[in-house]
Amino acid sequence: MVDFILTEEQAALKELCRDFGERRLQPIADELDRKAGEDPAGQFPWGVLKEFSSLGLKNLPLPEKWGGADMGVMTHCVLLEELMAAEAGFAAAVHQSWKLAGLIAECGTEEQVSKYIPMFSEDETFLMGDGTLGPISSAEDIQLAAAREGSGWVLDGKKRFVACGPLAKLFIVDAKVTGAAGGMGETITCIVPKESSGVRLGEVHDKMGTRLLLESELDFEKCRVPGADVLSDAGENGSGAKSRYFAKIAPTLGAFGVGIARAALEKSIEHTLERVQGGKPIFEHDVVSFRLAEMKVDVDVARDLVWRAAWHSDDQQDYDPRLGLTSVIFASQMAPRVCDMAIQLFGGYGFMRDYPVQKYWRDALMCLFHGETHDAARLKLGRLMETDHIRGGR
Amino acid sequence: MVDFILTEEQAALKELCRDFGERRLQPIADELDRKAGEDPAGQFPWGVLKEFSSLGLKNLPLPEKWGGADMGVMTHCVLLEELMAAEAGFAAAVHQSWKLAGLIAECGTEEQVSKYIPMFSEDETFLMGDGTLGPISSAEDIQLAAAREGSGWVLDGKKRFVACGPLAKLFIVDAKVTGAAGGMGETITCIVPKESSGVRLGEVHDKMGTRLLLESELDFEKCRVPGADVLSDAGENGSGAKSRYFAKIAPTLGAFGVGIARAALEKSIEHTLERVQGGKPIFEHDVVSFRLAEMKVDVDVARDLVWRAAWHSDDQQDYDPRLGLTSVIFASQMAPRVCDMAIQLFGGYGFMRDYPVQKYWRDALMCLFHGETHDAARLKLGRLMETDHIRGGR
Amino acid sequence: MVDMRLTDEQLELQGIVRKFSREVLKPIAAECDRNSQSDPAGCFPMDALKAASKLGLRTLGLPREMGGRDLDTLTHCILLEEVMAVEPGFGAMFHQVWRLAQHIGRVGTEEQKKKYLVPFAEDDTCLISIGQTEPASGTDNTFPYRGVDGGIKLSAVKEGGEWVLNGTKHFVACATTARIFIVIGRTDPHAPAPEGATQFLVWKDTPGFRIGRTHDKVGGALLMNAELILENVRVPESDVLMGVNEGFSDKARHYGRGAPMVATFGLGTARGAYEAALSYARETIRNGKPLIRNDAIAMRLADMLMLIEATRSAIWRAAWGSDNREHYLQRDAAVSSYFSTVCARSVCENAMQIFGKDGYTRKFPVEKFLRDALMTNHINNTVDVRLLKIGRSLSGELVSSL
Amino acid sequence: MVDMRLTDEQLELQGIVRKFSREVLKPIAAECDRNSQSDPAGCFPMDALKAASKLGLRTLGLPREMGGRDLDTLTHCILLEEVMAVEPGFGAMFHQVWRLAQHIGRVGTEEQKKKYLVPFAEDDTCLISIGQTEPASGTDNTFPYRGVDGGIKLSAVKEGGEWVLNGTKHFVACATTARIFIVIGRTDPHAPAPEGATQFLVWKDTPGFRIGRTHDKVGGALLMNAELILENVRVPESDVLMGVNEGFSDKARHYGRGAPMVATFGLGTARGAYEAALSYARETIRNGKPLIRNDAIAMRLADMLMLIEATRSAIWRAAWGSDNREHYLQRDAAVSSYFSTVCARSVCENAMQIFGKDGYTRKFPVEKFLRDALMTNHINNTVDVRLLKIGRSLSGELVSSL
Repeated sequence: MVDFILTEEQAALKELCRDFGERRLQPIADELDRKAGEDPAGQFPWGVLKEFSSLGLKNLPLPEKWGGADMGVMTHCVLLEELMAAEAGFAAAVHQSWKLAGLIAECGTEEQVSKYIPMFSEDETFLMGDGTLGPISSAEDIQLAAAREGSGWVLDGKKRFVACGPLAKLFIVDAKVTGAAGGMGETITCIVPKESSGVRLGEVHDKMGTRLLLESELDFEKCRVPGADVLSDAGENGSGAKSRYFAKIAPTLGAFGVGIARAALEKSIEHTLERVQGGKPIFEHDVVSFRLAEMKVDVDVARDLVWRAAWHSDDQQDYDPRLGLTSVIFASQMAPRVCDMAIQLFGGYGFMRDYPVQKYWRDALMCLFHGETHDAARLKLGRLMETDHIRGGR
Repeated sequence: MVDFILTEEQAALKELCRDFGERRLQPIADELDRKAGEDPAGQFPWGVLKEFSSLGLKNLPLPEKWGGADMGVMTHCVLLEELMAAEAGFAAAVHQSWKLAGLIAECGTEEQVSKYIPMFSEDETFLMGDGTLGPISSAEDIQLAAAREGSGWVLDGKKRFVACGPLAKLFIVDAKVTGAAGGMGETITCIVPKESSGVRLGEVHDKMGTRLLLESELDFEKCRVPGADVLSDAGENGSGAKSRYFAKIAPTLGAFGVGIARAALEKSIEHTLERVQGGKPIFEHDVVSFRLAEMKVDVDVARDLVWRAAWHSDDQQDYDPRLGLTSVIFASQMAPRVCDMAIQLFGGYGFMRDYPVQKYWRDALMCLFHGETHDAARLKLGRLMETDHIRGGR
Repeated sequence: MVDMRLTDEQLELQGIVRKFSREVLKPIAAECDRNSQSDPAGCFPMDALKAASKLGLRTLGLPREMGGRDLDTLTHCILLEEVMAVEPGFGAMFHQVWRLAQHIGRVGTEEQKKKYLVPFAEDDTCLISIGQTEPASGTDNTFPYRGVDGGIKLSAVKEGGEWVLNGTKHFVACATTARIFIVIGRTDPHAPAPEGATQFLVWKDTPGFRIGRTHDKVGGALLMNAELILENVRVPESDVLMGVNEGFSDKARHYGRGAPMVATFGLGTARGAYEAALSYARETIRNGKPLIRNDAIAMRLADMLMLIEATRSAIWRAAWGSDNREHYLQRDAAVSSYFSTVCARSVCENAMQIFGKDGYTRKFPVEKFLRDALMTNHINNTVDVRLLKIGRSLSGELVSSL
Repeated sequence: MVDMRLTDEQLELQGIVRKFSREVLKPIAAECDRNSQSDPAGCFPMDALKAASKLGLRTLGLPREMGGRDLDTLTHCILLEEVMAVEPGFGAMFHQVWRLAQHIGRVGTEEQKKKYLVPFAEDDTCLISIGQTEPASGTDNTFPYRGVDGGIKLSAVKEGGEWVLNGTKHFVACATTARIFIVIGRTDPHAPAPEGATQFLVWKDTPGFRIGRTHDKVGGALLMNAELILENVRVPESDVLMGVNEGFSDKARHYGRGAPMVATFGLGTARGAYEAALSYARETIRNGKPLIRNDAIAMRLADMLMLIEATRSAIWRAAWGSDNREHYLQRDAAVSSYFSTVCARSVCENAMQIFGKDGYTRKFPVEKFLRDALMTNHINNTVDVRLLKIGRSLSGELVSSL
């Protein structure tokens, strides 16, 4: 029976994240953003991450025996929205670890789980670096080659835009198997500890926004990966456990945009209620109501779609991977649009770094690059429509 | 020196067309649209066409010695806007003949000109049927085959959406030369009198709008075309006189949308000044001002662009075919958008056939099909950008 | 706990309605639309209505004890979507009759139910209509204008134990085909309309009551909108629905909570166009490959599906709120109905583009969906009024509603 | 007769400005932007300004007899586009100094010209600035609010033969770098601001006159907006520009006819992003073919060019109107400036998409163009105010203006 009420546990976690965001992230967001603007490889708020971990939040996606709560996609989306509304870069960094820890826990071998999950769960500052294709990009993008060597592999080449590259203690990367036939060659997913020989941190990308999500290049030169550190998806591109896992968690990418845009909307309401022009708060001018309404529609519809997609991801019974992609695409278009309107409602103030809306906008533009481009996501969804028919009224 | 003033002759012709539209077209537009809705092959207002011709308007694109005024692209756009604002279907029918008579006059051999132009110029009800690719569509669409036979050709196959098919006395059609290599095979353009043996009128298309522009299929079965009736573009696809002519007159397609949208805007201003809700004319509500302003911006910008493109078409000196395409694409997107807003401003009335805005909207949607699809036009423009660089500040 | 699973009853009814729509409505949709052009008043497919009645579909809105299902908002939306995806005008008719039967069932007296709903249930062709809009008052009623000069003008004057109604309505849905009418009249001309209007139950054959011209609309032909002309129509006091001057009262408001249903107009219409375009893109071979393998076409389809799923999500949440009063927000309802209009317009136009020039002809179904989609512009509220309502509601809210 | 041909002088100047922009500004644009992050007040490239002065570019707005070109609006727009397409912040600076030099040249007394414009012409680094916006009054000045409680608050009180100015301005363009200022003060606090404000000429080194904080902006860094703080600044009567209370008068209005110039901010910025994306799409090989051969990329580029050409057309017409008083419509100017904001936002975002993830980094120029494009949101009017002005102007018009 259709219902939109969070469980008590979800509601409590949501409050916890909101409170954490307001108390620990919002106050430092502007300053850290500026610093990172001067030095992209600069500070990450490790103390904040420690507190985040000590509240039990870092380990949520893990099974209970590892200190987690078996967090599903729905809860992931709800909590991520709260964190995104506070500081999108930090939230994105946490998201990577949630995603990748979940990946190992769900798709890893027993050996992988028992080796890597405790490393992650017991270390309050353990972040994971994401060099996978994620839910959207296509295998064409990979510039990292994997060659067989005995029972293991040798990695050579480069990854770009490795999320948390400069911060992580463990990387998970996709590589293209050399010698495989065709452009859509086989790919493998490798777990690579930071200290592995042959892995070197490359250029840290100097980004327009979400600067606390440090991203970098990662250079591989004869980096040996034992067969035991390859995730099980190998050889079953698009059908393996990893691919299913990534398809399943796609709605969490939708939560990126929902959180950022919501924050921009909230600040806009506050501002328009305070700012007086024409003898009354500008909120009371119809044209301002109009803009706020457009923003509110965008944010609410996106959240509704993310929730519905997330529920289906958790349910799996009636699962349609296209629903998850629609939520990413919609929320990713929506967030820059809403933040742009916020900037306009702030007038000249919207342009000033002293006010947060320009940061929301810069952060929101990241959403257009969950894949290589936003068109890549649209095309991926379009491809899925060639054979499968929508089930009406689902 | 940049100037935006029409010549006295242009202004006088514009007035003439506006007056003609208001007096002769607007009063019958609704009734003929309804009749054509019941019988798509039904009446065309031949009497109105006669009057149009008797005012000297039909022959405008011809050289003076044939009773014309050597009308350029700029004037064509200005007059077409006026006619479109009155009745888009009739205007489109006239446009076809303007375009095709101009084509023969400009690109035809002396023999072709002296044979066909007098037929056209001396007959007040002579319309031409358009089975060419026009400025936008690509050769892939052609389903009509031309096979060599002696010095002439034999046409076999079908044309669809031949503008004025059921009304015309002369057709101009593009055909694909059989046996030519590759998908972009050579095409030829043939002049085919209606009574030619082997030409048969097929189904008349039952269209959503612009119903007075009767369009139909044309079936060809062993239709012989003497070599003398082939226009000179043959063998030089994309570079010949015909292709240049079509590129040049592209802005006239932009005038379609400008005229229709302007009419919708004018009716919307009238309506919102009259309709009272909330104790005052709805025009005075800011949200209505907002919508009207969006419409006005759209219409004005489109006209400015069409004019600028048209001027360059006539000037040729600094000519860039991409400018003409931008004007078509912009105006074609603009017109349905503006008409849709007009429908919304009319509230429930917008939905009623008694009010003209729904007709403007139906007519405006035609603009999305100047090519096979609107995307085809965008792609055609995109292709032109591969090699040529925009000249700044033009 | 968040849940998106439909109940067994919802799935059962959805199946019935979908089957009916595809088997009965789909084959006649184009012809009815064509007939409406020459004969707006005579195009309604009475046989299809009878077939619907046999399946129990016409009376779904009745209380369960009268043989209906007392549809909640969500179920209403789910079923309506199925009809809308095939024949939006007919779907809009269902919407009217479902909610009006339910409205009378909920607020009517036992006597009223006996007098109106029992015959309604028994007559396979009986429909219900409500007359609100008048030539001079549209938005004034829905975005209530407080001046006494605005709003409903149809006069209702008490004479003895009866009310005498005089005036004209227009744009009245199902007026051409209905036998039972709810007419809203101005019972207190000195109060603003929201406080001075009353709902009256009237049988079509009441003396002085007359159906005027059926409107010739550009889409949604089977909704059969017409004028109502009332000349000294005498209505007994016992046919006042709810109380006098309560025509727009809180009591009537559950009726106003139907915005998610109205939003379903756009959702279903968009889905119909989308499904047609998807089939066409899969089946049409162009340059040796299916149209859908063309990137631009695939991306258009992706955008269409995105809007459809987004709209459905918003409608479901709003409908759930409408069914669970403690979570009800008028704004959510307005969000869904505003957004569904955007969705319908965009999806139908995209669908038309996929068909190419053929899409502009009536040989293919998309141009009809696009015309039908115009219904979403002005049902209950105009699009801009929906936006304004949302905007004005935001002052109290500095945190998200969910 | 309609004509789109530029004059020889326009083409000559366009060539000089284009060359300057590409050779002097392009190499330093990214670095200046980066410097502005740590030092908003210190990032201005004085050497580039000096180079511009040598070419006569800084003083183009001066009357011809003072060595300038007395730029008309169209020429201003054509030249400005060239700078904007390379470094929008620096372009905006040119815009300020061109039109302010021209403003003083047109309405100033001979004494004022001698006192301000002669030193201006002679000093290669001298810029002019105007202070209008105050923390509490933005739109109230430009969409004039008639209440006496709104609009400019900076007080100007007559004491003897001098005016004493007290108050604060913010967001003042070129304030950090300028030496000559026009300050608008409220000379009649009992009249609405449009009728009670006056323009004063002030040298930067006047006692009591102080530049406050340079604003740390997200884009357009080289425009160098800052606060002005005036504490008992004494201005002689002879430095009142135009008359007392004529700060927003008709006489000042030619100054307000600069909307097409402001529209050029968006046009030029969009063109810069477009040219960068076009080169990238032609030169980048992906999957064995240039990116531009990808349909989706080609269509994005087409959409970008379309908006740019449309905006340029609208600006040229509005500028022509601005230069030919009998054809001047304030609305045309508003149309061009509204539309150019739409254009800039859309084109720059599309450009960023063409670059893919790289576009989100500062290694490539598009994210800067996107940030710079935000300048177009609120120069002179906010976007929505431009729309409202257009809408309200339409009541008299039942036929098109052309």
